[in-house]
Amino acid sequence: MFYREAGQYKSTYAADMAVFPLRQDRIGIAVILAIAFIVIPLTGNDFFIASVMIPFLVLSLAAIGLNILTGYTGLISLGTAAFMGVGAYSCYKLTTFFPGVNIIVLILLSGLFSAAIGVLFGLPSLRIKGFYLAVATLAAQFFLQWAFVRVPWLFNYNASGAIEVPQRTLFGLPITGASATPETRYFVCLGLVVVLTWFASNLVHGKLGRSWMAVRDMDIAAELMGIKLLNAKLTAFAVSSYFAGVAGAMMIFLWYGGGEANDVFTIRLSFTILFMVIIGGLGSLIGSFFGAAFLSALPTALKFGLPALGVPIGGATAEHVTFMLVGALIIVFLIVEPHGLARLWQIGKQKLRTWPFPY
Amino acid sequence: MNAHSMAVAGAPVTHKGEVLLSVENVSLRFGGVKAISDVSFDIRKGEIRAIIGPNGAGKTSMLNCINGFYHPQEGRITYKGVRRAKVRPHQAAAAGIARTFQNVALFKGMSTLDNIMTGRTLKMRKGFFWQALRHGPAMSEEIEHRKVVEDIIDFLQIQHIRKLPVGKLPYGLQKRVELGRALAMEPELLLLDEPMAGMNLEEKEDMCRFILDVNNQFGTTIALIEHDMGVVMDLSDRVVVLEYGRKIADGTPAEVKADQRVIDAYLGVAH
Amino acid sequence: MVQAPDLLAQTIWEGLVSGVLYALIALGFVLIFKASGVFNFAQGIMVVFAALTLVGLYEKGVPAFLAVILTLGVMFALAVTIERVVLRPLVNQPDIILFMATFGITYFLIGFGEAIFGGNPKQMIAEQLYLPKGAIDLKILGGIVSLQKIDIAAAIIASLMIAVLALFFQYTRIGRALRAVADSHKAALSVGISLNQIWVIVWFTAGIVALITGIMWGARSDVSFALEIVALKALPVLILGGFTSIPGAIVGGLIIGIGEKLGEFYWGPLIGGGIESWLAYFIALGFLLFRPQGLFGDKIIERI
Amino acid sequence: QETIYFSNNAYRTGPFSGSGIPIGDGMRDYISMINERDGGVNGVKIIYEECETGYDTKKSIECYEQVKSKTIVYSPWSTGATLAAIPRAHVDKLPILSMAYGLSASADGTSFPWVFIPPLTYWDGASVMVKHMAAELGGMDKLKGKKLGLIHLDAPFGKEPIPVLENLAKKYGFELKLYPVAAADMQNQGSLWLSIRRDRPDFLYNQGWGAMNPTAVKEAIKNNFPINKLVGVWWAGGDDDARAGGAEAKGYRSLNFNAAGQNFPVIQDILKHVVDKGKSTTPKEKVGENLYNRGVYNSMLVVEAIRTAQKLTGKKVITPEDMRRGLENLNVDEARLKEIGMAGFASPVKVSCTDHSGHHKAYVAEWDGTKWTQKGDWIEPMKDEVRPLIEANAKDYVEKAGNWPKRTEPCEKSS
Amino acid sequence: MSTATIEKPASAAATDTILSLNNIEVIYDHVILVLKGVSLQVPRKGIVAILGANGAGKTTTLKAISNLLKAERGEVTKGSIVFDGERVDRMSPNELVRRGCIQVMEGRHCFGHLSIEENLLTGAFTRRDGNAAIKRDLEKIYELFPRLKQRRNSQAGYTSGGEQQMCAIGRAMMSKPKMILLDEPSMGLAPQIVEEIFEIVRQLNDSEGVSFLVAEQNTNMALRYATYGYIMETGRVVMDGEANMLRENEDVKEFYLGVAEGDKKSFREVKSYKRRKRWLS
Ligand SMILES: Nc1ncnc2c1ncn2[C@@H]1O[C@H](COP(=O)(O)OP(=O)(O)OP(=O)(O)O)[C@@H](O)[C@H]1O
Ligand SMILES: Nc1ncnc2c1ncn2[C@@H]1O[C@H](COP(=O)(O)OP(=O)(O)OP(=O)(O)O)[C@@H](O)[C@H]1O
Ligand SMILES: [Mg+2]
Ligand SMILES: [Mg+2]
Repeated sequence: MFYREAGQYKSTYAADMAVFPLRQDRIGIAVILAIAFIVIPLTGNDFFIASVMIPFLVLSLAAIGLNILTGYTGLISLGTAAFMGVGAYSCYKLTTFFPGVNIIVLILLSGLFSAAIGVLFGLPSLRIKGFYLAVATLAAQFFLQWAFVRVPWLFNYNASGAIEVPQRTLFGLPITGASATPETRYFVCLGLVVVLTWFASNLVHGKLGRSWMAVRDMDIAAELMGIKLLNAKLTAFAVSSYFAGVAGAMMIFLWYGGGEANDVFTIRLSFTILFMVIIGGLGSLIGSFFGAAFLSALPTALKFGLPALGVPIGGATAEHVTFMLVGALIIVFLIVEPHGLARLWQIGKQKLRTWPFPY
Repeated sequence: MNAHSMAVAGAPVTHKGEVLLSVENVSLRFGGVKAISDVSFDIRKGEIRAIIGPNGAGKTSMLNCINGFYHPQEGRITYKGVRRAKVRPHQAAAAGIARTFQNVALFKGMSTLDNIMTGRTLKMRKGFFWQALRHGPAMSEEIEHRKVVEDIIDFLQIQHIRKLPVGKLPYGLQKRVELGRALAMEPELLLLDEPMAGMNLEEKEDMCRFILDVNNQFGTTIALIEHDMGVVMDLSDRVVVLEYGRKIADGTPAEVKADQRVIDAYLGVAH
Repeated sequence: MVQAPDLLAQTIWEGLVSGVLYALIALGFVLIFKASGVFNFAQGIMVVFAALTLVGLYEKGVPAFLAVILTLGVMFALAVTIERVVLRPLVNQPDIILFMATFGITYFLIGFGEAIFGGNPKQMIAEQLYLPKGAIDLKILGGIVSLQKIDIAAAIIASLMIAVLALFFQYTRIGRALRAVADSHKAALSVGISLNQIWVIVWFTAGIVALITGIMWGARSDVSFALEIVALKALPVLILGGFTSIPGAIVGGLIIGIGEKLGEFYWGPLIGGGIESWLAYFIALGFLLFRPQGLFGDKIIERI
Repeated sequence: QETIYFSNNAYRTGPFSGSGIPIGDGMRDYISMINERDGGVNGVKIIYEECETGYDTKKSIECYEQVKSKTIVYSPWSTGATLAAIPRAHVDKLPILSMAYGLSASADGTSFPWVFIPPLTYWDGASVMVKHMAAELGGMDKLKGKKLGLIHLDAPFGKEPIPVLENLAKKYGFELKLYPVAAADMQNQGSLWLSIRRDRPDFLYNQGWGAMNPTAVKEAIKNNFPINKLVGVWWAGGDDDARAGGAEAKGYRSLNFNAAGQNFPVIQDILKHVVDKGKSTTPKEKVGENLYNRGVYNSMLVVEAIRTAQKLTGKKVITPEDMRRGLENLNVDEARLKEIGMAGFASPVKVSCTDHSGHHKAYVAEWDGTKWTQKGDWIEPMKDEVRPLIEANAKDYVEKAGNWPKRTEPCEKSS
Repeated sequence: MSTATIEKPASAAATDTILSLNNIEVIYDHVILVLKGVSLQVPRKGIVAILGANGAGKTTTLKAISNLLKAERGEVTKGSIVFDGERVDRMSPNELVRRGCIQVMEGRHCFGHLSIEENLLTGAFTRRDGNAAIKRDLEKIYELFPRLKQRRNSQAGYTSGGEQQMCAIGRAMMSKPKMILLDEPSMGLAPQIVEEIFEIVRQLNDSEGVSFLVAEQNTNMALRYATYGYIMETGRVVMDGEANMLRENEDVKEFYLGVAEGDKKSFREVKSYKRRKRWLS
């Protein structure tokens, strides 16, 4: 009963084509944003913001990127981490070349580089399909990872072999570097994620998004509708890698505050993000957030939460338990709803609609 | 039909006459299998052209050749007077050839609306950045095409499933959506592969209605594969009959129905 | 280029050996993929799990061969559990979903395994299993080419298994059923193939393969959770050989193995070495551009 | 009852737990022993907690955020974690103790007042290796024309020794060959060892980690490379690393700065007061293993630093700031080592205001088939080689970092 | 020609039913209610037809019987299904096939990568009566569908729509079932073949006593061969009766047989879209 579209008639197509046609949805989004922008910064402690929220946001962005490729266009990629790496390193180079330019601008620009690389490694997708395509992206993963170590120019010949994040400020207060407080970094992340998510949702609801999905669902038919497969796939790669790149730059500059590829942008990360996308819901932007929350925030919460809750385990045991729990939960959720948490969410709303009747 | 859907019709209504597409001595092999061997026929502007024949005769393959999904080893296909060597499917689409499929080939993950909207892809021009913003030009373009699509939806009377994902619609409706998707391309030549398979009488009648309307009002030329003789005989202007990839008859329904070879090969006990 | 023929020979031999060892891992993936269309992310951890169980039991004082038997028992139990708990409820779901599920399994096994066996590395009981030690040194080509006995053993075992499995899949009733399941769960159900039974069979077989893989790789370094990383090596092999082809696994393995060894050995130094990590994928990519379904994989059917 | 809280990043899980477990045990048991035997440091009990990282930088950072407000010193236990923590620590004013790992440049106390890297850095290690090589050959002049191969993990940690070795190679005219091992290929070094067979280096220095080390030992044996010419960095000196090679591994060597074995008073005390009392999960036979003792050594540094801090400040319960002073004035001389039952267990350690490492002696340990034994005596690193590099890199780091906080902390008169 | 079947006394059917559904209800995805209480019986050795528009729930009904619903996240929430004297609504599909009830699914689900022959052989998976028998039946199938014999070695995925349909039906027959659930057998088949298929149905029914439950759009055919018929609409059975009785019914005539007022009218005459009111709803 709470959740009714009854009585909400769309007088214009514009209204009907809005991303959230239902009033309840719009309210919901407003509430979420309010919480994100006001409540969390006010209530959350440093640990929560720095180790739960920021990672969650960054990984969500990466997941959105991959979702565009895998969820919407149906191309599996195991190279996400590498593309994130490209973003991070290009951002680092940009900061050294243009110390004057605002770091946020640079972060946004660095995405373009990974987009370019993404397109390059996307080219085989024309001929290679399904899991086989993974090889192209895996090649990207391992080759780039190797290059990140091998080309000292990329990390400015630092003896540490890692990116050392310089301090940069916005309106006078530092947003990168050690003296940037978790709150400020959080706000920057949040801002970027919100804006980019908005772009993403515009794209997937428009012509481009439809072509992507068409290619995903039945590429032959899509081509017979006049969709050029190459264009569709490559745009998908470009956009996806752009998001990944920005996420990567954020990861190093706003979250890790320094680090090196072999340590951060590993194949494991690539897999993790893929799994975020799947468990969250292929072809669903909200799903990407759910997925990130599930695979990034949940383990952290469990690990530090269980002992806090007085579960008498610590250190290694807590880790083992966490692993087992997360593993089990993944399976449980898949069984409950194979199409991911996003679908679960929808069904929930469905039930609310017909509530109190079962159907 | 109302003004809108007349607007939909790209091609003006023309009297049946000049040849729109001609197939000459086409042969198609898959390894050992001869799917089509040396078949020739033509399709005139504005007519309904039926292709019939027993299973595995090469009907679908023929359509696939026409819109460039298969490439025949021999023979040539001329469309609108131009002979096209090795045309790619999306080129065929751009040239105004639309198509429905024997085993429904809808985009299962998408809603009816989006499915039909994809039919408009070729007609939408706004660039990437406008789409990213989804305001101004991009939005007005979306709306404009949405109008067209809504007309098609009304025309096919599938308003009620507008927002549903097509994957789980019953078979008959899926076929209808597929027709809608093809119509959205405002084609000059419409290829229908067994549009009425798995429909009951009532639905077949509706489908016939749609086909006839499309043909009359938009002047769309139609090539139709169908196993229901009733339908074929009533709708089509001319019929070509294939068997084992060979053409065994070509003519008006009446002629074809009378043809003994056709009866033996296909119709069986004449109804 | 060939200034030292003996080294060239040795390189090729090394390539062959690692090829065989890659093939072993790949085989595990292929089995499950072929018989259920699932890309089994858990294969790597299954290798670790099997090896640890074996060694763990031995350290508990169980005689080596009995330990092997018991380990097989454990792997069977594992197969049954996975079928009951994971696969059965997920019947007829898209492959990618099952792929995800296997990730869940991986996570669980990591936690579970470490909880039981602890993280510290163990020694593989190669001698106790009468795996040959030492090497045969051939004095040829103006140098010595040394062939490790254990590698030879690995090669023989792997080839045997692959041959047997390939025949099984192609010519037996069960084999046919397995391929049917891979094609379409729904249709397989409708003709009365019992997915449950089929899945237990393949996952158990994959378990056996995992054990053998574990023994062979464990003998090369030691048995620890790091071994899981090795599983990644199977990916290019799989893709090159074709996900659905058992012979593909071995052929792909050999091509990758020899290719990357030669590459690393001769061109590696030119660009700073360590290229082995990605060379494999480029080799695979090269082949794929000509055969998108891998060397021996089933052709992807495109028909409308 | 007053207490001091000390949290340690442990990695008892994950692919590197093989070394993480003994190290963690050693650290924990020493602290427990201090608490049990002496009732803490000057009567202040030390609360030791572990934050599990699984050797994953992401989790290490979480741990940092988790403990930064509680612990008196942060012990990162991985290079990645150290690098990520260094900038933060200078803002949060939390001392970092990265014992012989982490960022070599951080040995420069003027630029990195909050980071400590005793008793020596990887660069010192590399120079010790060269000295050892010379000793084996019979004199520095004999180095000319020889070949030294460096097997290293293809990551910053692995590449650490390269600059120093390159300089020394130039200086003493020996040739340096690099053999990188990708993280994914740690157990798969076939082709690498083929190259070694081709190049026939006279010595191999293994800057390796985790599963890479046992594999290297086995491969060396397999390719019949003289095992006593293969020398590992101290992290390649785990008992399991050597054990993997079986009998043939006898003679495998690795640098070391702590003694292995049980026959030291300190270890005996641990057995007496902790292990035998069942107050530890460590299996008795593991006590005294090389990495276990290294854990003990690390905890010893912590405890001694606390003592020093207490002495300097006159407080009993100290703050991170005090701990920093304690670490900076750490001075464990022979006498002190004897007092704490570590005579011959380690060489004296002294850290100064400017020198946060001390560049202290290391020795070459040799595997006798069952345990690690000391081979030859303690070797002084080439401080004069290392120090300039350190200052240069520290400067470079500070410049690139933008406005790196200037050192405000005063140096003690004493140091 | 159709008289042959009508002979079968309905009374016999009533006494001995092989399959009976009692008021079953089916829900997909926990929310979509599709079958709202369907009951039907199939007499032993009977041929029963389910008629109805698209989306009426025919396929769902058949899947409910053969227990393939679970695979689509649908479930039978109410009612019971009894086959050959035992309840089967909790039984796994393969057990059901063993007991002799097999379904031919709508829209040709062949194993694309297997050859036609292998497809047919998988049909015999549950059989235990030795290869010789299986070979014999295989030949039988090839006699019935010569087209399949020609394409026996080509991958099913590449065969034409009709060929796949034949393959699917043949595959079901390979399992020597007591009862076959046919879903839209005539779809996409040439008229001749449709005739043949229904002739085959009758043969099997007469000679081997196989019972059939056929969901069919081609009402003409269905009622010509069936003994009894059910008409479904939006998840309910709205009408049932002896086939010949149904054939006489005016509504059925108009809406399903298209022989209103005696003579069949051309499709061209159909001027307005029929949007008639249903029996109920
Ligand atoms: N891609 C392909 N590879 C191999 N053989 C093919 C392929 N496409 C079609 N064929 C074969 O060509 C012949 C004609 O197929 P086609 O689909 O055109 O028949 P059809 O006339 O459409 O039959 P139906 O009425 O049953 O659809 C069939 O025997 C089929 O097996
Ligand atoms: N997997 C599913 N999930 C949700 N709804 C479904 C699913 N399958 C079918 N439905 C719905 O159930 C209703 C009945 O479908 P069903 O396929 O049984 O009808 P039908 O009589 O077989 O139609 P047709 O004659 O087109 O085959 C339809 O409205 C359809 O939308
Ligand atoms: Mg066809
Ligand atoms: Mg149906």
